[in-house]
Amino acid sequence: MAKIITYTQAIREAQDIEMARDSRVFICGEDVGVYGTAFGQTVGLMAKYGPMRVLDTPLSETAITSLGVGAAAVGLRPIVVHDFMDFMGVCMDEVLNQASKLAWMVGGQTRLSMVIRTQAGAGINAAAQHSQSLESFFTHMPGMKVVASSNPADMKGLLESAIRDDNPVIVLENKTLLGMEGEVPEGEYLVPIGKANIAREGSDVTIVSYGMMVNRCLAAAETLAAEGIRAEVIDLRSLVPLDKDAIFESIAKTNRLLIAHEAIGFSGYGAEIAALVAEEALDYLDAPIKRVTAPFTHCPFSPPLENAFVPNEDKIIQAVKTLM
Amino acid sequence: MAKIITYTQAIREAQDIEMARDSRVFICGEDVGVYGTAFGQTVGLMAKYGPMRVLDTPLSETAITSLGVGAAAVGLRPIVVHDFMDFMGVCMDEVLNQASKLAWMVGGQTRLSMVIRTQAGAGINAAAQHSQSLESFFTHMPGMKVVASSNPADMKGLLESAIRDDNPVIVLENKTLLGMEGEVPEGEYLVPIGKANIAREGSDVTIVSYGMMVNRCLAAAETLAAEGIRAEVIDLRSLVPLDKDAIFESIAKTNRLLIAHEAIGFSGYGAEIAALVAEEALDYLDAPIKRVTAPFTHCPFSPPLENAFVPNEDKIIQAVKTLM
Amino acid sequence: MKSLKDENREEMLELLRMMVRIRAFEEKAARLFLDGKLIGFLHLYSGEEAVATGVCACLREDDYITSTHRGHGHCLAKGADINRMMAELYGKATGYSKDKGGSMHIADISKGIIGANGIVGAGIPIAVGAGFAQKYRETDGVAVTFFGDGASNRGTFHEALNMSAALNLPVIFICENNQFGMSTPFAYHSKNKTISQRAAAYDIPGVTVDGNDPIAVRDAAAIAVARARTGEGPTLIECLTWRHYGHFVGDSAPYKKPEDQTIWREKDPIPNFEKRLMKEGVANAAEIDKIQAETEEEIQAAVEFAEESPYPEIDVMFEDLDFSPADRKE
Amino acid sequence: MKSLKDENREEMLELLRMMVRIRAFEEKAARLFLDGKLIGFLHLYSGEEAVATGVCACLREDDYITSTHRGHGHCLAKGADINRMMAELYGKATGYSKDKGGSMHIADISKGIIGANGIVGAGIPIAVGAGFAQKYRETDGVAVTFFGDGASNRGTFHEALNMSAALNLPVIFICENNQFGMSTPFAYHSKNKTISQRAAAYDIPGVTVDGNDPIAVRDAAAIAVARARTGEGPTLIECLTWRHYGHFVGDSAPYKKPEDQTIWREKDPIPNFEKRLMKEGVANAAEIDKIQAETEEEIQAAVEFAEESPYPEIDVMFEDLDFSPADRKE
Ligand SMILES: Cc1ncc(C[n+]2csc(CCOP(=O)(O)OP(=O)(O)O)c2C)c(N)n1
Ligand SMILES: Cc1ncc(C[n+]2csc(CCOP(=O)(O)OP(=O)(O)O)c2C)c(N)n1
Ligand SMILES: [Mg+2]
Ligand SMILES: [Mg+2]
Repeated sequence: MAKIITYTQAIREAQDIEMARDSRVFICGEDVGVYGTAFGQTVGLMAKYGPMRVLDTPLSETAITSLGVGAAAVGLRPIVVHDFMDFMGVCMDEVLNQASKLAWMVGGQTRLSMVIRTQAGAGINAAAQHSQSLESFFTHMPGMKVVASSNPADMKGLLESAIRDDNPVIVLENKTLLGMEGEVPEGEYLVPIGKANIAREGSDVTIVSYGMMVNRCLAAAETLAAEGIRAEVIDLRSLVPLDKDAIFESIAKTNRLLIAHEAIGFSGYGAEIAALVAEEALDYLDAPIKRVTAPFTHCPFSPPLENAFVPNEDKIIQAVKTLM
Repeated sequence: MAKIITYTQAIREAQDIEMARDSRVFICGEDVGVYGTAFGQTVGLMAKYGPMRVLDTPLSETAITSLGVGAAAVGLRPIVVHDFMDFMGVCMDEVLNQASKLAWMVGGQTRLSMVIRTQAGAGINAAAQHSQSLESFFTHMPGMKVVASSNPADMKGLLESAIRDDNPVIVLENKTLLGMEGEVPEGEYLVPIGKANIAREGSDVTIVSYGMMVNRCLAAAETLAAEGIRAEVIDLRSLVPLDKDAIFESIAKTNRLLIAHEAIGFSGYGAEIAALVAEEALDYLDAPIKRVTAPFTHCPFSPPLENAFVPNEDKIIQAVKTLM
Repeated sequence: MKSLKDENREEMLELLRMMVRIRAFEEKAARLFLDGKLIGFLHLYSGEEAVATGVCACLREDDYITSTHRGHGHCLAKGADINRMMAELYGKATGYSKDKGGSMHIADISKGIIGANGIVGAGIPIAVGAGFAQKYRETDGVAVTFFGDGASNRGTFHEALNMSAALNLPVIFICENNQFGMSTPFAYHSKNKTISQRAAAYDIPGVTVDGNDPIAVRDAAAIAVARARTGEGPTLIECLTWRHYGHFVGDSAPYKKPEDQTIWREKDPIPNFEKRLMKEGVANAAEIDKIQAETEEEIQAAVEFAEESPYPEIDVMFEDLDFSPADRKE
Repeated sequence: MKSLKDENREEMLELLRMMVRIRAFEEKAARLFLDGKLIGFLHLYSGEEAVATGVCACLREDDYITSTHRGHGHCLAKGADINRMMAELYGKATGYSKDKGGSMHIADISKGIIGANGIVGAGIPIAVGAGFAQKYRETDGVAVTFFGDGASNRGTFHEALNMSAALNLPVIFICENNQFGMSTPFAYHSKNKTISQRAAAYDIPGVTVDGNDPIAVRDAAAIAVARARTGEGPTLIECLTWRHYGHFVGDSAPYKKPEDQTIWREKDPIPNFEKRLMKEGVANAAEIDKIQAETEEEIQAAVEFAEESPYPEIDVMFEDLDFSPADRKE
């Protein structure tokens, strides 16, 4: 059974189901309880599970993340919420040196089952400190998993899997997808972490993407199809671990690769994909690899500038054409 | 005129010269003054310049970095010291959202001339939280420059250039190079930021590296030469801005590319180099791109494990051979 | 409440004018947002005007301030140009940042405004750097940082207060305790009854004042500024206040109790100060009306300026990322 | 100094034994380092033994602690196995972490030791999480965090104290004020005269005790632990102490004044406690010698254990990075 709900509702539902299922699961963060956060992903959960399991905290990201680390180290399963990914600079040590390393540093005496839910992306005129896509940082931290969803169903399934995972997992939400509606299976629903989704099949070019940008890639693929170019769109869903095989199999068929993401290109996550292909699957390629990303600058406030900053269908289409 | 000094002395000398030259330059950080830091890079400078210009601070990386940001925003030229790069998680917001963005966010009303000196690298049995090479994070921050030196002369020249630069610059030192001796020009000495150095010429394969690893690449190149493989070794020196042309010119000649760095490979800086080549210079390549990096795990304490973790000459040599 | 008898009449009218200007700016911004003319996040300062006004009345142009996400009031009070500020909200090229920044990043370096900040608490230690620069240059200038009750629980607060105390820097910490960090009440997020009591942790003076009384704020700030100018180090001032609206335009603030809202609306700094000026014979109704009217004109002019200004060229987003050494002012 | 008359004799001897054990471990580690048998960073706890010993005397196995870069004493006092600890320093497979961690990362989760930490101040808020877990599970367990005077200036200190106070968590903050953060004297890095006075910033109890007196430490900890167990929330305890050596083995500590070093050496917690035990008739010289001798044997055995242990297999570095859901203990 499935029903149509929004991305935000999918997030809420995944947490609800997992909290009902496992009493060790709790949510903590600023304004997650009474308010349900400014974007509504936890609305109603405090009323249902009480103030310990949906814990409003002081404005202290460092301590919030550490609260997650300490509670996870002794067996609870926290969902730590940082509204905007941009704020995670203030608790980077807790992610980099504590959460991602603790289980390993103690030789596996404990596990660190902790989810960090946070929002990436531009597009709401929130300017340079509220619009970043910083996922590549977290993909450079062994021990940390990173997932991103392009639609409500995957959001629910990935988040439930992340909550059940015995490792720390960063779950990226996209600000501009919060209101997106889609069919979502009812009840427990797990999307495996580490498995990409072929969002659209095609034989002429492979487009690898994740998160919000997948939808722009799909739209671009639709337009390209009208012009006779059949693009295969791979929605990675999981950045770490990465489903390399899905990419390699696709380019074995298409011989062309475009990588699209909202983050800045330079040292962005797309660089790793390109590097892996250049190392392990270069022979498949009949054309250079292309990246469509935000340019190497900060996200500007002014609407026309922000529009130019965030990659769009046009840029994807143009880039694909240079590959053909 | 040149003399033989150590990497550590080169760091000290660069600061000394620039502080003598420009009264706006000051150093701040933990134990930089009375103690001259645990590694000695600032020994004697407080005695010479006094406690305001060589400022011992409380153990507060966040405030130290912000002190740099605030002072730079109003026209001073701070050199902020964080002994180990691993600690910079605790002041990541100050680097990511303040230092790298401030001049841009205010439309260029001010500049942020600030140097952050910090040590990267493993090899001293300091374990997972004191051995990281996190440079890729900083190369994903527009507005921030990043330089790394493989020898005392470049260290001096890059650091002096960084201090004179009108942008924030992260200057990476390598723990295991601190005692390295080398010929260093006397007096003011500037190595331009953004210009790679061809550390060894060769025609069969291009090895791109930076920092400590350059020396291992040079040693590997020596061994390879004995076997008839002439490797060209490029010491990037500047990670941002990157001297792409130097790389492209070299591979136009060698048609083979190996990238070597101490950082973890996945989403490491080498990925960006590989991606750029795969995008812009793929035609030059006659073989896949290879990366020699630390594996995707944390730096272990136990000596045999740490030895296996840090890439060495053998691995470089083996990797080059797979390309031939 | 202190009598105004001994106060300078011009200064009193200027205090009022500044509060009225800030209020008018905010109310106009809210209206423009609701009309779909402004976008993004707008955190309004309505209700808190006495704080910025009272503090900045003690500052000179060569003093520095750092601000917050709720920064319009601080910027206006420290002398920022109202036209350029309005243009900034509109996303126009004539804004302070060529319009790369927007509401949360307004700065005017020439006026000592190092900037609003989208990261809560980030501005606090940046002011330590600005204060350090004053001491480094042996000026008698100071640095002031504004921040909220929520921000007082960030690590930056602690590191900044300790560092300023230990290094004896001319920094003044102005905590705007408006009772909430977003939806979270002060009494929930802090066990301490006052924020000023945290000053004792660093052996520096701490005081709590009525943040809706511009005179009380100014008096406390004047003492702190005098101490800082004469090398006596930092002070923490907590100003009790209230934001009239939600956290941002669009937040209906369901977490606020209606009775509190009523109580605090009665403490609105502007009508109260106006009444006081009239009661104590400092100003009459006509003079006050004139200030209101003049301010309305200013705001109207600012809106026109902004509306008529062009959007920035796209390439502006690549400017100010790399200053070549040749540009350097020696 | 409190009389020992009413104390339990066995407990007193155990306090002494633990202090002696820690000292012996540290002195041996230093020797082994100088002999080239150990490598890496070794931050010794010699001189500070009374703190960990006194605090952990109040704890149960199901209480949690977080520790620091200077963590050997905390781990031993909380019940870690001396053999496995020594093996950890040696880099051997029988160490606590299969030897991936080393001195700065010793942990024994089964004993409630969540771990030493190489990032100064990082353990403080992690203890908040452990304390939260106790409350979440409705146990009467507590969480204790040890940290230095230097660490008391990190933002984590502030966020952790505030959060524990606001959420009323069973967390006890033990500040080991050994007068220096690396080379930087307390009087330089903090203006406040005590660290315990910072408790008032959060409306929680704060106390300063003689950190070289295990009884004084134990008494203060006992009160704090009792409060925490009964839901009365956190406490901050500052223990004044001194590290005998440099910051790490290899640091000659030129920044310490010789006269201070002399004064503090006289306050060495171990000989003083031994004298006190004898003077008050709790133990005689022979009993004390026996403890020393037994400890020497333990240490010798630990060294042998470590030396005879193999190095880990290289592939161990890839273990414990990804626990598949199938492994999960439900
Ligand atoms: C580090 C960080 N955490 C969270 C946020 C989201 N946020 C913006 S304002 C705010 C509340 C701030 O409260 P306070 O400091 O009291 O200032 P006020 O809004 O009341 O003026 C929050 C949680 C942020 N911008 N930065
Ligand atoms: C965040 C961070 N900053 C700096 C360091 C380097 N460092 C290690 S221990 C230390 C001094 C710590 O002083 P204190 O907290 O008083 O503990 P003590 O060493 O005196 O026991 C410093 C600066 C670090 N490991 N982590
Ligand atoms: Mg507030
Ligand atoms: Mg100390």
